[in-house]
Amino acid sequence: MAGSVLQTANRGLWRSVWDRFRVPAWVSYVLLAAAVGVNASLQPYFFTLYNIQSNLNTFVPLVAAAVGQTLIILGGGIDLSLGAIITLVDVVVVTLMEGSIERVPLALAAGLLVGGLCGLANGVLAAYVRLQPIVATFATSFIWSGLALWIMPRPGGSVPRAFYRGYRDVFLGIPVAAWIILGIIVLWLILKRHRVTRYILAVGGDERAAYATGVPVAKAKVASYVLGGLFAALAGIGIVANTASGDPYVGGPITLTSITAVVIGGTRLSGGAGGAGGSIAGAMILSLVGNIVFFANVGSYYQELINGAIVVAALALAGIPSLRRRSL
Amino acid sequence: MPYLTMSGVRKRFGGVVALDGASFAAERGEVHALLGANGSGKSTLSKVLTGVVAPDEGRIEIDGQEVRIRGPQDTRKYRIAAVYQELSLIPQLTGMENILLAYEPANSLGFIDRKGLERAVLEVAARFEQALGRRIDLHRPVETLSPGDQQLIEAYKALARQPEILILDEATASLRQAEVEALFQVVRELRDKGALIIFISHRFQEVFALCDRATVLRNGQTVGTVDLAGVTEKDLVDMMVGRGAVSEVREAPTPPRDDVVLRVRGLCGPRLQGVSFELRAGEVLGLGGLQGQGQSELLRVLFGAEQASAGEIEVAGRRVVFRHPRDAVRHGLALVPGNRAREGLMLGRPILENLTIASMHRRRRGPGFLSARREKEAADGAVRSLGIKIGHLSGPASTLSGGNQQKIVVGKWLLNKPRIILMDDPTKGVDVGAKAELYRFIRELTQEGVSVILNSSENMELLGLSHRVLVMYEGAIADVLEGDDLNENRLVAAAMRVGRPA
Amino acid sequence: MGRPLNPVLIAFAIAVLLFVVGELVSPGFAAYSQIINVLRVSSFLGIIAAGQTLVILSGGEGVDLSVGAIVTFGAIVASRVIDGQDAMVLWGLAQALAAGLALGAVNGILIAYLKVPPLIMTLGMASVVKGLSLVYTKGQPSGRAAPIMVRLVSQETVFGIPGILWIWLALMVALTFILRQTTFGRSLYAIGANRQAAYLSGVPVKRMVVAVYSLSGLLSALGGFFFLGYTQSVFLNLGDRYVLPSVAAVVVGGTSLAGGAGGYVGTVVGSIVLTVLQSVLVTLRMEEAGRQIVYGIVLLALLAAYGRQYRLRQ
Amino acid sequence: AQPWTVGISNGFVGSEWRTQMIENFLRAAEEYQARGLIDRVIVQSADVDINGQIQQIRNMIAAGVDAIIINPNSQTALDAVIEEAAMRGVIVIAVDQAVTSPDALNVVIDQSEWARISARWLAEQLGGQGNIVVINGIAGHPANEDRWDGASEVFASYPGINVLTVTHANWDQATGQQVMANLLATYPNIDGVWVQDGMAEGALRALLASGRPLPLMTGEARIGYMRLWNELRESRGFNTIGVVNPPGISATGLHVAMQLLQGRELRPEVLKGNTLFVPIPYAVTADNFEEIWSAFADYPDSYSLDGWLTEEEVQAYFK
Ligand SMILES: Nc1ncnc2c1ncn2[C@@H]1O[C@H](COP(=O)(O)OP(=O)(O)OP(=O)(O)O)[C@@H](O)[C@H]1O
Ligand SMILES: Nc1ncnc2c1ncn2[C@@H]1O[C@H](COP(=O)(O)OP(=O)(O)OP(=O)(O)O)[C@@H](O)[C@H]1O
Ligand SMILES: [Mg+2]
Ligand SMILES: [Mg+2]
Repeated sequence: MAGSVLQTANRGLWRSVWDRFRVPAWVSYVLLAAAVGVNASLQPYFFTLYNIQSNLNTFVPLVAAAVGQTLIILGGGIDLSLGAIITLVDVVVVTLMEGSIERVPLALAAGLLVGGLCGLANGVLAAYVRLQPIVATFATSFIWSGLALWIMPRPGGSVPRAFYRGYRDVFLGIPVAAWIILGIIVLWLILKRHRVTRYILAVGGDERAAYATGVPVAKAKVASYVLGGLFAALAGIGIVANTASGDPYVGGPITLTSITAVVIGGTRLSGGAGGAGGSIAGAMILSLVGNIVFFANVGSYYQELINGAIVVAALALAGIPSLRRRSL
Repeated sequence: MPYLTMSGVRKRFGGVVALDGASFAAERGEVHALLGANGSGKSTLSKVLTGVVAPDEGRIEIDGQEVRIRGPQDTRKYRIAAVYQELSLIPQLTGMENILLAYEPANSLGFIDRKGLERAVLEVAARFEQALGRRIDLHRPVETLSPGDQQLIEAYKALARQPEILILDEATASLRQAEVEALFQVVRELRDKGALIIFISHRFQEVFALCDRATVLRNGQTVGTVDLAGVTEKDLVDMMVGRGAVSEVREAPTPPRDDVVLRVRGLCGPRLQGVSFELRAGEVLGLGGLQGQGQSELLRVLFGAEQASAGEIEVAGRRVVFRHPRDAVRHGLALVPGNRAREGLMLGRPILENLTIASMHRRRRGPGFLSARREKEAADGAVRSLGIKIGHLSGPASTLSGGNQQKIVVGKWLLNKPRIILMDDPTKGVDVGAKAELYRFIRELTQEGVSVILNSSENMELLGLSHRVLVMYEGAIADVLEGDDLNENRLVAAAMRVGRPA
Repeated sequence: MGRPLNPVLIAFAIAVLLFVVGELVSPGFAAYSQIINVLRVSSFLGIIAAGQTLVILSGGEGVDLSVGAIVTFGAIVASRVIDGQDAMVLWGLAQALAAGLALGAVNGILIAYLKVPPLIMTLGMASVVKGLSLVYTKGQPSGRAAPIMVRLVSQETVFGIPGILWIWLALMVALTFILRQTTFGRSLYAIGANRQAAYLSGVPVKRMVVAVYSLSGLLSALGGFFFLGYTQSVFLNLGDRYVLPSVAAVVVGGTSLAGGAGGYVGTVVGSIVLTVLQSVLVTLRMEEAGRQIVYGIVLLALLAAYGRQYRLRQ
Repeated sequence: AQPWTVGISNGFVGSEWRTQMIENFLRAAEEYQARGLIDRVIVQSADVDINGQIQQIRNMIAAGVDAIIINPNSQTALDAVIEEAAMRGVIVIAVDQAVTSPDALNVVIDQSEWARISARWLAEQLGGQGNIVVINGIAGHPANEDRWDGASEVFASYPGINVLTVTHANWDQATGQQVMANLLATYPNIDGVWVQDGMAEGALRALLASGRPLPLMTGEARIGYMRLWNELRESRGFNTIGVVNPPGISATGLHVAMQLLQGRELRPEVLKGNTLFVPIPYAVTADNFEEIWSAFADYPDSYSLDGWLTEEEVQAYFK
């Protein structure tokens, strides 16, 4: 029977006609520029050091989470437990720091390890146990948040002052948070040149074809979740620096926001196409929308509505260029 | 001792026995054809060799050593590569990225050596480009390439793996004549260097042109291996399907009636430039020319699946505008699309639903209620009249062989009693037996006054079935062949625009 | 390996098993009245997950994350209109359903015609609807359920079964019939299994997509209406609890997230499984952290029992 | 500089209590506006995560507020941004939920004491004897933990009170209803239910649906609950308690902020660390029910009984 054995392979192809929603990456940069423009015009002191710094400080966790989510989505997966991983990392890092600067390296290493291990578990469930990622990670999210609650039954812990002050500092005239975001971008650029990213893209593009080609599919999937978990750990560490404390509920809402950022940034939810650059822009756009609503003086009952409406409108607008490229 | 031996290979997919103790043996330095009807197990046998399919039983020896292939990653060691029937390209990746996927040159940390990759890819591409006389853009995502170019990239990909054993599973299905030649040239070079090439095709001309020996499969078992120098096409067909069932393409078609059922004037659209023609009742109108000259687009526009930018369509004397295939269906049109898995079938759904989906509105009661009994009767009718071989109507369509799947795609329209059937390469990848049945069927339909527009990549099929052939070139009708002009020379000449000012 | 077991049957067996475990842990858990109670609570999830089932069946990465917000909005509308008066129940129901339908239609239109990915579209819609609820109520929802709604949910009828369960049963029968024996159902499976083939067979793909999301909105509002009969008063995060569980119920019931395969009976069983599991966990004397971990692990075990995907090597 | 700009940051809009809190704040601010002490009022009220609330606060700082009233999403996670605010001379008042930051002033009721009042009532009404079940809010949430600390301490002091189990219903009415139904199935002999806030109405509905005699239970001072209470106290002899947890705390917080802006200093003895505990207004019990109900019967169900300190009352805390 022609076409049946790799039949699912064809899904990847026909999707290209029908289901293709991919914001071209440049659209997200344009949107980002627009968001910055609108924000700056509404906000008198937008370009002051404090303001830029404080914005960047809040961007870091979502940016890192969005990059992690991007890698997972590129590989054809999705991680609904990302926020719970972030929480767990937050709690572990703060608990281990015990407020002493000497323990910071240990705590950060442990945080990365925890993030990586959670990612590993998710990856094994998706790749080897072959569960549907969206529900498997929904289930693991309970496990990670349960663990977080177990480790830190109520918010607290203390973070050395030097650590969170350092995060708010300026280094060589550029805010530390900006350095971190630059670091994340560089990390992505390095990863992009690595075989593993190519394999992740191949698996997300067409799993069966990738397998038939000799790509180590399961390993690539696991790698995508482990990398995702590591970036989630970075996000968790960013939150520790931003909040200077631990909280067993801190990460939850980041999960869905990170997915939105990824899509606004031009990565296709079905995997295989896109990149982290757009997601970083997407994360910033989402954060800036909050600012815009703030500085536009929207009445308090309308804030939620306007916020949501802007996001939906941005998605719809961003999607229009892709409508024109419908043919094969 | 042959270079490659496979013996006692068994594979069962759920209830379907794909391979039933098949065996295969071939030497280095030969092109060995693997033949058989649809569903006889050719692709499965190939996939056992490339590790995609895990056999239930069987033994593989290469160079006298028993080998275990636990997955496609293992084939690297034995230098086995394949052009898969369904292609194995990653749509979003570029040609450059696809061709050496999983074989990228990289440093010890795993970072890809881009320069080295590019060099290696261009080297392979160069071997084709000479024979092809043109180059394919390797920096575009392959999904944006034409099906033919995708198939070529798949071939580049297999070649780039520097195989000792190369499998070509219907690797020519989407290729034009010149491209087939180019592929053959490269394959011959490879053979001359001592590689073993396994060639799977339903086109006998190609088999005889390229191969030295052939092994024939039937129902998952090996019927035998023959030297192609000593056999005829008919001998092979007998081996494949048992005695008797030979196609009778060249039987004079019944003449069409006079009434025009479809009139097209100045149709422009995606890849179409002012197409005009008339179609009469009971007529088979062929669409010829090189593949990719707008034939498929014409069918899609006629069917409302793509919008025309200019021009008029009249069905049975009335001007129509189809915004959706549903509109075309209401006017008695049907489309048998070119890629059945992608466009024709819902593989995971039951055969019954696949057969009834296009006509269920005819049988609905009230606000869309369907009677299970009447749906089943309808489906049974189609199965009977087309001689579709199925297990049970409630089994998923994916369990059927290619030929039977194709019959489902045709059968679903018959239930709708169409007046005009648009067929886009309906016998692509279909075996001789099924082809013959389809031809017979087209005849029967036209005798009842149904008209057919047939796009086909096989010239003999086109010539044998059509009353007239419209030869298309760059979206326009370049020539109309009828009567004595309906012969292969004229057809090829018209397609290549020989003897005409360009 | 033999034939794969029917996921609906496995899920059903697991529901029974959970009741047995519950009974062992705390006697009385599997008493008839408690079973009825668990079923009653499942019914709200089940009704909301009915729309989710349709959306997921329709394929194209279909998922509706706005169900929770629409449940709340439907309940808010119904409660304000009805305000405790039996006479206003139908009018309130009609308005709630109309609101749900309209919101769902917006989802559908943007997904079908502007190709916004469903997950993101409905997520955005959730915050828009939440905002609408705030604007509509000025943050203070008013009104309450009518006595007849309360009786429907709570009062026992034949065999001690409350009216809501009969309604749920009727919904199950009706939806199963629609899925199997109508052109709508056939078209739905068709677009879920292969949109392009469906389109080329004359199925109006986009209209189906719009219809499916509209129905999901409608069923969410219906769920909100019944849930109002249970809680009797509304609050602003009434429906939030249903968003991801509605997806989980569909998947636990054996419907594939890829679309085109599955059915509503599975979702019914899936809703029951998730609800019993929650109930069993409440009765366990355990720290909240432990409950969450157990919930996650049991869910994973369940999915591993039958929610596994194809092997790459065939 | 005078006139001042004040802001309120509320990171959760899912409850009516929060709406009432915002309204109280605005009403109090209007008076100051009329007197020319405040020129601009900024309200940030949306469902945001902790990061989002940090962003809200930073935006207010950037917009040049002089004082911020915060209902914090976390006890600890805002500490760093509060420090930023303090460094820029912004006065930060946390209401409803205390924060650990030494740079903020917490203006809150004592949640432990709030819980002790109803726990004590329950234990007394039971005569110090009996089995109770507990339905708490969100595990790990500081207010919840403070409350449970207070209540469990009370129950521990009554040896005859046996806590059968502690469950969590996330301060959600419907979850409270479901949890109560499950508890009823598991424990045949429940004498008392200790439950907080909106979950009480849900638990009560589950109790009613069970058809069993109503046990003693704690409740809340909200009109919806009181309406049920009013119906049941005669027909079923239902007895309960609602301790006011005032949304007006935001207004009290604003008054405190205004005093601070005007340069006045708190008397050190009213502070406990950086926290100013304001008195819990009152509790509704069978004794005063009738009187209160007659005054509030016309309010919407979502209205919480309220209370706040006036400007004069607040001034009493200052030097
Ligand atoms: N993945 C699969 N699942 C179920 N059945 C399968 C699968 N792959 C192949 N089959 C069945 O195995 C048999 C052999 O199929 P195979 O694809 O090897 O045939 P083929 O000789 O390549 O046919 P064709 O000429 O149509 O390509 C067919 O009956 C087919 O239906
Ligand atoms: N397989 C396909 N190939 C090309 N175009 C397609 C395909 N599927 C859908 N389209 C495009 O989508 C359009 C709408 O088709 P669809 O069946 O989805 O719409 P519909 O439900 O009839 O919508 P409407 O309500 O607008 O009529 C078609 O006009 C067609 O251009
Ligand atoms: Mg084949
Ligand atoms: Mg249409």
